[in-house]
Amino acid sequence: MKFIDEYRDSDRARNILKKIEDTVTKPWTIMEICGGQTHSIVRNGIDQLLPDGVRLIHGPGCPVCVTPLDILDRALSIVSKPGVILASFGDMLRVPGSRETLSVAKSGGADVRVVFSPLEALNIARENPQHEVFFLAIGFETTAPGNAMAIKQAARENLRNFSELVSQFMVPPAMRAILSSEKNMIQGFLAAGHVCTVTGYEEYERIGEEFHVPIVPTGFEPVDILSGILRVIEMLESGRSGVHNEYGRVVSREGNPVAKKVVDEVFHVADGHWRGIGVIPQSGLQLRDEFAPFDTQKKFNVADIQPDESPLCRSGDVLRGMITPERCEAFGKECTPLKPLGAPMVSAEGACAAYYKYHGKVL
Amino acid sequence: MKFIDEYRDSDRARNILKKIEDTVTKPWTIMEICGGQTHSIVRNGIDQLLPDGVRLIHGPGCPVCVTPLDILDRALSIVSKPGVILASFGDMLRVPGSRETLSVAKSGGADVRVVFSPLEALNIARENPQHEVFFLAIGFETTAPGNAMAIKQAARENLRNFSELVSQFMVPPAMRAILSSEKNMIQGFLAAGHVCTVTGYEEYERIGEEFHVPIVPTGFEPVDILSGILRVIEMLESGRSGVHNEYGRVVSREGNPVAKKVVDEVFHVADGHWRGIGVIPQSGLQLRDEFAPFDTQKKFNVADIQPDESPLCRSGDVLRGMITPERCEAFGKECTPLKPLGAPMVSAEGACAAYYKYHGKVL
Amino acid sequence: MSIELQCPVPHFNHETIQMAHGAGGVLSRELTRKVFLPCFGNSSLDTLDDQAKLSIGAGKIAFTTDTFVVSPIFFPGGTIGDLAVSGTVNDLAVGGAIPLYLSAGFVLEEGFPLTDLQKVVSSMADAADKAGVQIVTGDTKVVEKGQCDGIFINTSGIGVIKNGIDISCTNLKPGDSIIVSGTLGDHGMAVMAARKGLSFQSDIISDTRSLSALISEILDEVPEVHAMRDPTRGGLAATLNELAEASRKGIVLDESTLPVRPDVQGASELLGIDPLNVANEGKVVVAVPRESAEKVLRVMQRHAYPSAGDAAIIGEVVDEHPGMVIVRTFLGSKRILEMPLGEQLPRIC
Amino acid sequence: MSIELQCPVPHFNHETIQMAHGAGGVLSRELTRKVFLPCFGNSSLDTLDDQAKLSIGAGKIAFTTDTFVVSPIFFPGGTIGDLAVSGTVNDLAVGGAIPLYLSAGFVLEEGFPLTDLQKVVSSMADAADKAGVQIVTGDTKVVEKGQCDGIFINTSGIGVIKNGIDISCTNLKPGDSIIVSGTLGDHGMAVMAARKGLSFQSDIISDTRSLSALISEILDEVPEVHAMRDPTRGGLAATLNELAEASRKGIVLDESTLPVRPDVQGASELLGIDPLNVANEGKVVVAVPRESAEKVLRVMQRHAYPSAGDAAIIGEVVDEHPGMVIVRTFLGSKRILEMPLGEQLPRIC
Amino acid sequence: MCLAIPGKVVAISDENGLKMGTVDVNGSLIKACLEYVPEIRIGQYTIVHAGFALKIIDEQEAAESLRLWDELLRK
Amino acid sequence: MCLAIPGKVVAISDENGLKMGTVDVNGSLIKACLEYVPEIRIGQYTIVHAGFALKIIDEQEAAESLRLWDELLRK
Ligand code: SF4
Ligand code: SF4
Ligand SMILES: [Mg+2]
Ligand SMILES: [Mg+2]
Ligand SMILES: [Mg+2]
Ligand SMILES: [Mg+2]
Ligand SMILES: [Mg+2]
Ligand SMILES: [Mg+2]
Ligand SMILES: [Mg+2]
Ligand SMILES: [Mg+2]
Ligand SMILES: [Mg+2]
Ligand SMILES: [Mg+2]
Repeated sequence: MKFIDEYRDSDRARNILKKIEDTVTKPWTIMEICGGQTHSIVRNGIDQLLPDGVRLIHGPGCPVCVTPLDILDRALSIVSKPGVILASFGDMLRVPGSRETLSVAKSGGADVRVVFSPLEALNIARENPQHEVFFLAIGFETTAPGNAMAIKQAARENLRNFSELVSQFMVPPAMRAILSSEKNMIQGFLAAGHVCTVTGYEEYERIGEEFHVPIVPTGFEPVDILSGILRVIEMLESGRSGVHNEYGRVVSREGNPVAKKVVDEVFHVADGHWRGIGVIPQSGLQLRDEFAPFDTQKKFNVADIQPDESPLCRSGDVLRGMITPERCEAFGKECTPLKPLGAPMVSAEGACAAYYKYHGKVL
Repeated sequence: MKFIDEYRDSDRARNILKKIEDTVTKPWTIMEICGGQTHSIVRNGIDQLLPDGVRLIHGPGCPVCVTPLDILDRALSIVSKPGVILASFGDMLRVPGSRETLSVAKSGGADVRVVFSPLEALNIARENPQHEVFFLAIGFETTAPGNAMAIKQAARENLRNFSELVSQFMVPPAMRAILSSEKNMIQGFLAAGHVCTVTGYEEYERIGEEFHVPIVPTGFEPVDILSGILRVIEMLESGRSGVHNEYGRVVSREGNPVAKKVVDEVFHVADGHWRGIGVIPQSGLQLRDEFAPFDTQKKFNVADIQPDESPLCRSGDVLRGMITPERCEAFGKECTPLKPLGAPMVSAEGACAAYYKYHGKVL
Repeated sequence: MSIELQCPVPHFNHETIQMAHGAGGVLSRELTRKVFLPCFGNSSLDTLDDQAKLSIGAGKIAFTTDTFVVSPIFFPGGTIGDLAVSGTVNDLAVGGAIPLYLSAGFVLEEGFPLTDLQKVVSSMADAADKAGVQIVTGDTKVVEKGQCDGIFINTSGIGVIKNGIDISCTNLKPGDSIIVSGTLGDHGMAVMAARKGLSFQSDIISDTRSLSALISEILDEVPEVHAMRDPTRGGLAATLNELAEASRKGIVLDESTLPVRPDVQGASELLGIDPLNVANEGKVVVAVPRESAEKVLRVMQRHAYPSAGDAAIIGEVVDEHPGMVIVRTFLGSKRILEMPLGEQLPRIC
Repeated sequence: MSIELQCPVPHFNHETIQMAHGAGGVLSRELTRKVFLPCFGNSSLDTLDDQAKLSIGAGKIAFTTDTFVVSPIFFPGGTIGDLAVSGTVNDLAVGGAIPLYLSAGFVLEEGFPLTDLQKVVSSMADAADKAGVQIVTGDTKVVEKGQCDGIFINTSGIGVIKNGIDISCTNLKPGDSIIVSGTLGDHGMAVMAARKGLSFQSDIISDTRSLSALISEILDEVPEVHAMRDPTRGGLAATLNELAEASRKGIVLDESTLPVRPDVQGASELLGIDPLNVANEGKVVVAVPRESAEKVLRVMQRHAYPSAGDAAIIGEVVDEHPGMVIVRTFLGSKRILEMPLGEQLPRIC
Repeated sequence: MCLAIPGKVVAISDENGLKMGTVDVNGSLIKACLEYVPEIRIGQYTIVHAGFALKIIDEQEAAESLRLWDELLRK
Repeated sequence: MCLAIPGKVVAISDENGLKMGTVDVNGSLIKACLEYVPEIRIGQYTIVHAGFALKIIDEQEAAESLRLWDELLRK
């Protein structure tokens, strides 16, 4: 598969691993921001192959994990109304709300449809003019362009039965928050390749400079991740900070200006409430006022949302790299992939699920 | 079963049969008005047991058979609209409309519900406030009180999503029409017992006098029917006309005044279009103007109803006793209970279905 | 005294079936372990192989299938579960087979309550116990909300046919007496009364039960039985028409001998539905040479099932009018008992 | 030259299933006569008895059941009909049985087009022919609009097990090689691509097919096979986990040997779904002593089915980590291959 | 037309302002509107059609008429 | 987050006023919105995320970077 197989080449991967071993002289703690990278790391057992001193910490870049509980509870409350259809990416279906998941709500009769693209959600709205269709517009800078385009298009077509329940986050403020924490132990970052594809990495240069950390945008295949790790280690070993782009085939310094423009047309920056972590100033996106008719939150005034997070769940600490999942008391006991207490136990990218599947057993 | 078993007593029945044989001196042609009586006659083989000269002719008193095609087509057209529920007596489901039956429409997704009482249809309206519910209010003087009460109640509760598609007929005008026909051969009538329960029989006295025929209101059990036949024959043999009530346990001269009053409050007399027969002046009932909000015909303006009756079907002649079903060319060929061309082949009371099931075979 | 695991074991409160219960993964396995095995468990099923491996004596075997879609799933006198077991057991038994093994195939709608599933499964286990059969292989599918009506159950069954037994619906002989093992129409009327929306109610109890013991005793004492059938969907009318047609013989019934419970008769009058067209789920119609009819009747009457006392000889097989069933009315006239046309809808006229 | 009745015979234009087709009366009979008998007809079925009466050689028989609820019912490479036949045939064959007889239980939604039913039934007849089995007993239920998704089919099956064959998912032995008969995930991906609404398309063709001939040849040449299973729902991951667990052994897979079609791989990347969790309907996983593995592979490769050339030894059975399946990645690291959790939903992350 | 069944009133109630009753037909019970037989009492027989009681059955008349028939027929 | 897949654009169309394309991923086809890669041509590779093409893949850069890596590693 072009642009995939090359980066799953075992010779290349082994050579980079060898080079990492040769390069490392002391222990380093590196965070991969992105859940997709986490997934690739655990799936390919990359963490098992790194020199002992090199520690990978799973970052907060899992949209499923950080979507706040009140958004989910709101979605559940709205979809329970007659005549309402919720369209959602499949990832969200098993995420625990305060009382139930979307999947359980669906089994109870709620009209929940899995879509692959926000444009499919638009289609559902076109085909069901007598229904209210809302899309659970979650994600980071990668989903924002698509979610923005769906809104623009709905406005253009005056599709008044479509709206989005928006929960959009941005990575750089979270990186700053992590680096600003007193307990921070992250020394370098693998930046999320597809986020940078959209945004570019100028802001990352500022963070790298400000906090004196190396930041390496990279891809998701084993060779991408290994070369990213090697590059971070090289920079750490040589005391360099700032950005080194290892995903040049899609990431450029300026990103995708068309996409950035549309995102900016539709959304404005606001504080973001990250599930488990709390509010990070200026880390979220909200629909601009001129798109209010397409804002689910404004359309459906859902009072009485009292999100009820499990007191056991330490997902915030896990997502910020403060603890590894095993250190959560509920891990593997009250909380398993079958009955997750927190979102990180749900998604294939969630750090807790990844640990549950791949660690602490015979490996 | 009290008030049933007594009238299924074989000794009584045989004694009456004997008496009929003793009484008859010449051939007589008697019409049982009511489809329920037809059903009882063929089910119990009463026609097989009568003396050769006594001929029973099945009358037009089958509500399923006389409901006009355009009402059915209208019902089909309205129920095909989204958000509409049709409630109907089970009897109507297999009656052929121009293109399909209610049963086929239901299998295609139309929301058709079988009810046992018009009050059940009201209930459906109460339970589905976001749907329009209409009831197929068919029948003779027996169903009129129930259908009227449902309308009164809907008005009282201001249940604006309920309406009735009315097709109500009255028996006496049809009797007059039959008796007035040049080709008439009916010499006496068994009047419909339950119709007379409601209406009483004063009007029948007028008909009996005017046309010099004996008319005997009677019940539906074998002994009722046989005693009715005996009474008609006695009157014929002795040249008497007028009414002799053989169903005194429920029929009185004045009928049920409470029911008549409510029917009169809700409906007014109008011309009636009988399927297969045509218009009989002043033989139908329509909703009074003050109940217009509950009149399906006024609520749903269904244009373009072009009822398309099978040209083969001679149900009108059958219903007026002009021909027996076997004389229809389609009988048993194009028209069978499995694929009925006309309503009389559908209902258990329909003369054609009764003939198809019980006659012309080995008996 | 040892404590045995009871079926049903676990208690699901408000848990419901999820799509994942049918996806072949962890939840499918849980369902099998927590619901099916505790109730059905036996050495064939417990291996969880894709198929049961069974030892069956040589000779002929009988094989049958039925899917059960009854609504409501709980009704007076039974559940969809024991109906599914008895129905298939009976289809084996009426062929002269001794029922041995059943399969169970479930289709569940997501959202179906697990407590209801447990009730159904445990009623199946009870019914299987009573009928002396084992449920040895199974399957569960889960479909999305609105794609099935709660639960459908398919059971297929295997039984052995003893040497010398030759029973088939093609075997009617003129002179055979037609016997029915009890009152007619109980099951269908019980289910209709249990449905919401119809404004009628009754204490009618479904006759759902396994006929295997009764039939095996009949065959032991009267091996000369020609045909048997359980008059289920379409009732006695459908069954007798099928027998008449398959055997190319006529059947004459005597109306006055047809056993119908008074409340079933009442319901029939109310709904305008002929009890002869209404389903039974624990009755057998037997065709046997006239001289053995009384013997069959005695076996039935000796059995303690409800309405055993109503078992009756209701008619006979004739050479005339092949394929047709005629009823002699209480007045001595005749009418044809037709194959029913379709579903039984309550009528007003 | 004689003209034979072809299956399907009658042509229904716009006719659809009505409730009455399931009511046991005239229309039920018509459906049987016009649709089922012309396609399935055989001496056991033709009597229309409540059960098939079959002669089966002495010894062990295998018995299995499955209900098929696939949507859409027509997909590249198959229909719900041939899937229903092959699926049950395969569940018999993987137990070492020679499949002989099937039952067919239909649940139809009123309004279902009769032409579709005919297509389904005729594909069942074809598949049965190819697999050398007969459909000998059946049942049809019709449910109201909205109470089933068009058509569900249950098939149950019976086969005979030759003496000396002992195959079970509890039989894995350390040192056994694990062989898969071709590419993985074809069926599930073909069905997913055929679903409306997902904005993805492919030319992936379902591998739906009967394995009976292949397996019988394998067993003829390599009777020492320990275990076999068709990796259907839950895919290879579920099947291997079940085998490991039932046998209380470990399994180690070599990632680089797993055969996956390039377009299936592409679809997997697109949808974020692991092809090892995706259903196959014409593949068998065989556990056999290492020394016989190549022989099994040769039998597979000799068979002309699509992707026979992709049959491969993919792993081995070990004493370590009983109940667990481990994948050796292309980098030499290891990961656990988990029992899948539930349905496979397309994901964006 | 007009399948109407005799049964005994065993319960009377008010539903949405309508006089309703339960009518026992040989052990099977049917709900019927009693608005058209306002004077009916529990224990009396009525004739029910499509969910409405149309008339109280005149038990005396019934007995008398049967008696007359039987007499007549015995002659 | 952000499962995004490289594939080749094999068709371009207009749907409801949006530039849409079909992207071939190893023989499986996905519909993607091309509004964010307006200059893309058939035959070019792009990276698709949640139904949107996010960037044209720079094939030259990819080849060059792999070459550099391989060189570096060979040392
Ligand atoms: S293991 Fe479960 S409870 Fe603990 S942090 Fe992770 S998701 Fe939360
Ligand atoms: S037999 Fe059929 S076509 Fe002829 S009059 Fe009767 S209903 Fe009409
Ligand atoms: Mg059966
Ligand atoms: Mg059966
Ligand atoms: Mg199965
Ligand atoms: Mg009830
Ligand atoms: Mg049967
Ligand atoms: Mg199976
Ligand atoms: Mg199977
Ligand atoms: Mg059956
Ligand atoms: Mg598609
Ligand atoms: Mg299998």
